[in-house]
Amino acid sequence: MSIWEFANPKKFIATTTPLVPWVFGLALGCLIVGLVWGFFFTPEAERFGSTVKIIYIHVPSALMAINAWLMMLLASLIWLVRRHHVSALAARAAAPVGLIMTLIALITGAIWGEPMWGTYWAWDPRLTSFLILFLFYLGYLALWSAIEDPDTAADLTSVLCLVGSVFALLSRYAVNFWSQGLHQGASLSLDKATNVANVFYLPLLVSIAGFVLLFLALVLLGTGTEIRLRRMAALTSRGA
Amino acid sequence: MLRVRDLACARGGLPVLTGVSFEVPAGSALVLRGPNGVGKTTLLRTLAGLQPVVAGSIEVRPEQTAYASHADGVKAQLSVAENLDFWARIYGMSDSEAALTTFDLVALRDRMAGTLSAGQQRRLGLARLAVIRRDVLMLDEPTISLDQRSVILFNTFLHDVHLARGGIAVIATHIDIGLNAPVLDLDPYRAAADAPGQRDAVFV
Amino acid sequence: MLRVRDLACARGGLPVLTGVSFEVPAGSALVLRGPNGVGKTTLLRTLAGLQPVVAGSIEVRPEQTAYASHADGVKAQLSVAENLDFWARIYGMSDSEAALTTFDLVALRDRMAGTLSAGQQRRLGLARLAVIRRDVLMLDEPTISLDQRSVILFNTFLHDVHLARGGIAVIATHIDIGLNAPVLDLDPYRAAADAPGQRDAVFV
Amino acid sequence: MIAVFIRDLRLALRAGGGFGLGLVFYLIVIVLVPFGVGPEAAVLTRIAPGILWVAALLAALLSLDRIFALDHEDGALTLLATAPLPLESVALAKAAAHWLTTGLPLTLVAPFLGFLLHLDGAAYPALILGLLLGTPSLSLIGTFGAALTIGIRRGGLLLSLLVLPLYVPTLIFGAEAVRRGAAGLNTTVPLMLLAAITAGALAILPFASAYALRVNLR
Amino acid sequence: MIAVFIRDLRLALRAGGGFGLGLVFYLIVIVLVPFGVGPEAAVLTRIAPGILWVAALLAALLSLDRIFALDHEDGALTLLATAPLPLESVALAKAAAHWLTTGLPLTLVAPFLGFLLHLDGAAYPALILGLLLGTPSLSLIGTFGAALTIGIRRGGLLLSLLVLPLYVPTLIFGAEAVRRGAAGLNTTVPLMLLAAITAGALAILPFASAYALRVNLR
Ligand code: HEM
Ligand SMILES: Nc1ncnc2c1ncn2[C@@H]1O[C@H](COP(=O)(O)OP(=O)(O)OP(=O)(O)O)[C@@H](O)[C@H]1O
Ligand SMILES: Nc1ncnc2c1ncn2[C@@H]1O[C@H](COP(=O)(O)OP(=O)(O)OP(=O)(O)O)[C@@H](O)[C@H]1O
Ligand SMILES: [Mg+2]
Ligand SMILES: [Mg+2]
Repeated sequence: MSIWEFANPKKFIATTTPLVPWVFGLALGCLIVGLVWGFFFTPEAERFGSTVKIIYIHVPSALMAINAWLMMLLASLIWLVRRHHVSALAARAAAPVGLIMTLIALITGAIWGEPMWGTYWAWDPRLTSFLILFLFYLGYLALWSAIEDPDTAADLTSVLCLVGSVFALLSRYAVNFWSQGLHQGASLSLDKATNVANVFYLPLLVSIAGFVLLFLALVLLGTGTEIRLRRMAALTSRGA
Repeated sequence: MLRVRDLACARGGLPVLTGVSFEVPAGSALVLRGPNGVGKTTLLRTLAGLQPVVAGSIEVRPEQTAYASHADGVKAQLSVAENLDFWARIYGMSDSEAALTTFDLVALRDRMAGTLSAGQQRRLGLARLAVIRRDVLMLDEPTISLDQRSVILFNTFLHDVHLARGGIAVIATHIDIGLNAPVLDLDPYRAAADAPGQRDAVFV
Repeated sequence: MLRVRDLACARGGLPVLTGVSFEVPAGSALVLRGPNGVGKTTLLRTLAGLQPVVAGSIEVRPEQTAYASHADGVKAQLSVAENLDFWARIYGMSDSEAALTTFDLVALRDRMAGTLSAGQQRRLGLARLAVIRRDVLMLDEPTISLDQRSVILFNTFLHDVHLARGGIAVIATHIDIGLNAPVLDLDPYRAAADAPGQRDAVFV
Repeated sequence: MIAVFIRDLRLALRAGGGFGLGLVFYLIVIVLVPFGVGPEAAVLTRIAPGILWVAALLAALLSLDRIFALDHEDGALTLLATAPLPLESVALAKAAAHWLTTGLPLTLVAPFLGFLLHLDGAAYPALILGLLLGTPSLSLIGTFGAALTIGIRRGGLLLSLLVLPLYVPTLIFGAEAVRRGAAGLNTTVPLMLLAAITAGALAILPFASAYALRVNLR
Repeated sequence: MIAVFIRDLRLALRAGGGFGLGLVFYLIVIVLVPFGVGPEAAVLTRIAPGILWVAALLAALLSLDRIFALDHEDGALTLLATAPLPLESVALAKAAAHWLTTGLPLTLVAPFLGFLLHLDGAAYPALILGLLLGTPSLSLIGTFGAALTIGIRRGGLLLSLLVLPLYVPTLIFGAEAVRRGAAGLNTTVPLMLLAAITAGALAILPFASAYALRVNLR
């Protein structure tokens, strides 16, 4: 059986509806474990202080903020090429989640910035590119909500997502070009040397897993709702 | 030759018409009738390729069809002549003069289109059709707010110029515009609410 | 009672009509005819007080006149009912229900006005007149793109509701809409180019 | 009058009505400035008061052309002119609706944006109070400008041309108030002046707008 | 294609066509900034490159909604869609017309406005060259945004929300070039990048715009 079967709304609903609670449960589990572990069972980091623990929310949300957009990009492509309604709706469902993740990354980052850099906000490249990402999410959602006809909206937002991704990348480099930041680089790389010590690292991975699962659950839920709404629309229009 | 085989079309995600079939041989016209909201405009837009075909088939050379409705793309800030010349160039035609005379617009040629009366503007919209010389015309209520004289101008253009040239015309109208052309009433072809063409059918 | 004494009116700085005189007693209608561009719309706009009187006089209670034309202020993003309710509130009227039934819009009451067909939108525009209940109506080609049934709806409204209430109606139209009302042809009243109303007359 | 007000609000909240977009525009302009002038916090702190006000002006400006143009295009304005309510109150209702959908939201988000521009902490009260007192005048002036330009299709640019110079006093006193706040000086004088401008606009402009409307509809 | 181009130019030059208004808007924004941030020459010199570019962005932005919306409202776009020329070239022609009526004039007046903001003398070549290379991309991106929003009446604000984030790279490189020029540094890199963006936009966006148009006209 091919995954395209899930592109059939009915099949999608049938398969995912029972899954959603489990995914939610799993996500919650990972989050609780990861966060509690991270917050209470990791040593105070020298020169970081206890504020470092915000990393357990900050990094996962930051990662998900980016990955959500990538997922939307993929879904948009699928919709444009194969016209599977589910993928269009999935993209739509992912957008608000991505928006929230971006916000969380920004806010936790800002909170963290206070102790670390002595300022809540700095025009650091990575922070700034997140601000831009935030704007892209806003525009994408605004376009969705501005157009009545759902298929038209799906097409237009998909094109926007494609073009937007190109320009988002461009901006990322432009921003680096424009200011050299205080923000530390990605440390989830494999070579241990640059890594944060293991004690911080493992719970971080767990809570990242938690965020991924949470994102998955929310997207499944959102897509399901969208599908049900469309079905209701269809049935009422037949009744009328 | 325009051949339509049980065509279905939809508007705003709702099925509007189903099983429409007709043929219009070269050099002849067809008049569409039917109550408000039955789907005349929708059908014409579909025939002109402005919206997707839900089911059935349309046999026509698409590059030869032109669609004209109330909104006839007249630019208020351009003069009558400028408006026509623009479309002439777009369609690679040379002279818009003939059209001006056909629709008695010579006197108004340098008036800004925005300052024309309702009927004069309609005449300009029709003159556009004379300029672009497509073989298949889809006309949505072409004679709206035209006086009797202008209606006759339109009919003579249609018969002596367009149809005479072997053209085809499908015309939606409510008022009798004195064409001796076959009439197709769309009322029988109304689509049921669950007919094909419903936007969200896949979801049910 | 609407009394017009040799009225002159202009449009776009050019004199259009001169010496127009007529009376419309309460409870009766007048149909304006004339070729495109003769000045029907201009006259109606002048009577409705939308443009200045060049010469002559109009006797009518201005606060009781309402003007309706092709552009009938329908908001595409509002539903049919919302559109009517808005005007009802503006004119301090209570019920838009009656109007909905009069023009057979009940089925469409919750449709966004933008998604109506041409004729359905026209019906909505007319329903507005039923809602605001003015005594003197200036109607510019009210039956455009209406099917026969809707034209009859309009006529019944005009006779049995508006005129029966002692209202007055001046209607510009090109097509015969089956009203038994006196007809005024405006052709004889065309203004000469140097008639009063020319914008820059003072400079000559 | 209430009816017009309510309808305008409803239209603004409908799809494509563009509510909240004024906000986003405000946000974007604020974000663009550092890209232009560079990331140094010191510079940003210095120009924050001015930029915050200029951006607010522009955000208010962009939604002006909706005030009358739509009603004019579809003929609703002609009908309102023949309706039994004074055009003055139509103008007032529309100005009020515009403020509620633009000026007020701008006032509410301004603090967060001040934050992005490293605005001095002491300046926030003056910023919020200033916008609260100043933005109504922006809507009133804008309504007047919109009334002047309804004749012109898509006259958005011409509109901004007419309106922006009229915004200058509001801008000057508004920005001044914020700068004084940042400098820890007394801000009552500029704030009083802002309130005065708004009061004056409220007293005069609805009538001017109504007159402009009548001329345009003639 | 030429026909569309010429017609758009003619329409822009006609009354209410809004040619030159972009310029005046540019001028006004530039003039407003000193009212906001205060008259100190040092500060102005410092922020001039950024402000000049941000204002140019906004000026280009304001005329975008004219690109397609008018043709959509009066049905001309529908007719063009059925006309024997690809929508891609329609989009391209309109972008070209927009640049010629907005981008080019902006480029030509920018030096004088730089003067108002006490822009460093050494920065002028970079300013002019940068705008010359950068503004075409603004028109192309804007055309794409306009094509997305034709369905929405008066979608001007939504348009700006969609377009401004796409303008960010152009803005950054453009302003950077001017700042380097002012600092007497080498400006080739940012200018090259600007040219690259424009070239890329020219290669991709007309097709994206045409697709959006087809969807909207469906
Ligand atoms: C204010 C907004 C901020 C945003 C949008 C932001 C964004 C990000 C992003 C995108 C990542 C990338 C995760 C990855 O690539 O691995 C990240 C990770 C990280 N951020 Fe931030 N950050 C912000 C503020 C801060 C602040 C103030 C600090 C404090 C020093 C900080 C410290 C870190 C650390 C230590 C990581 C983990 C290392 C890594 O995996 O990259 N961030 N942040
Ligand atoms: N906005 C305008 N500016 C300048 N002249 C105009 C304007 N509108 C109409 N005219 C001219 O005024 C004259 C009268 O126009 P009007 O619209 O009253 O004619 P009409 O009788 O309504 O014609 P129709 O039957 O086509 O509606 C016409 O010659 C027309 O060209
Ligand atoms: N934009 C739209 N969105 C949704 N539904 C629409 C839209 N336009 C028309 N409809 C609906 O589609 C049906 C057919 O409309 P259409 O305009 O084809 O009718 P018509 O025969 O042209 O009517 P008329 O004679 O009044 O022009 C109508 O029920 C109408 O309500
Ligand atoms: Mg129709
Ligand atoms: Mg008329």
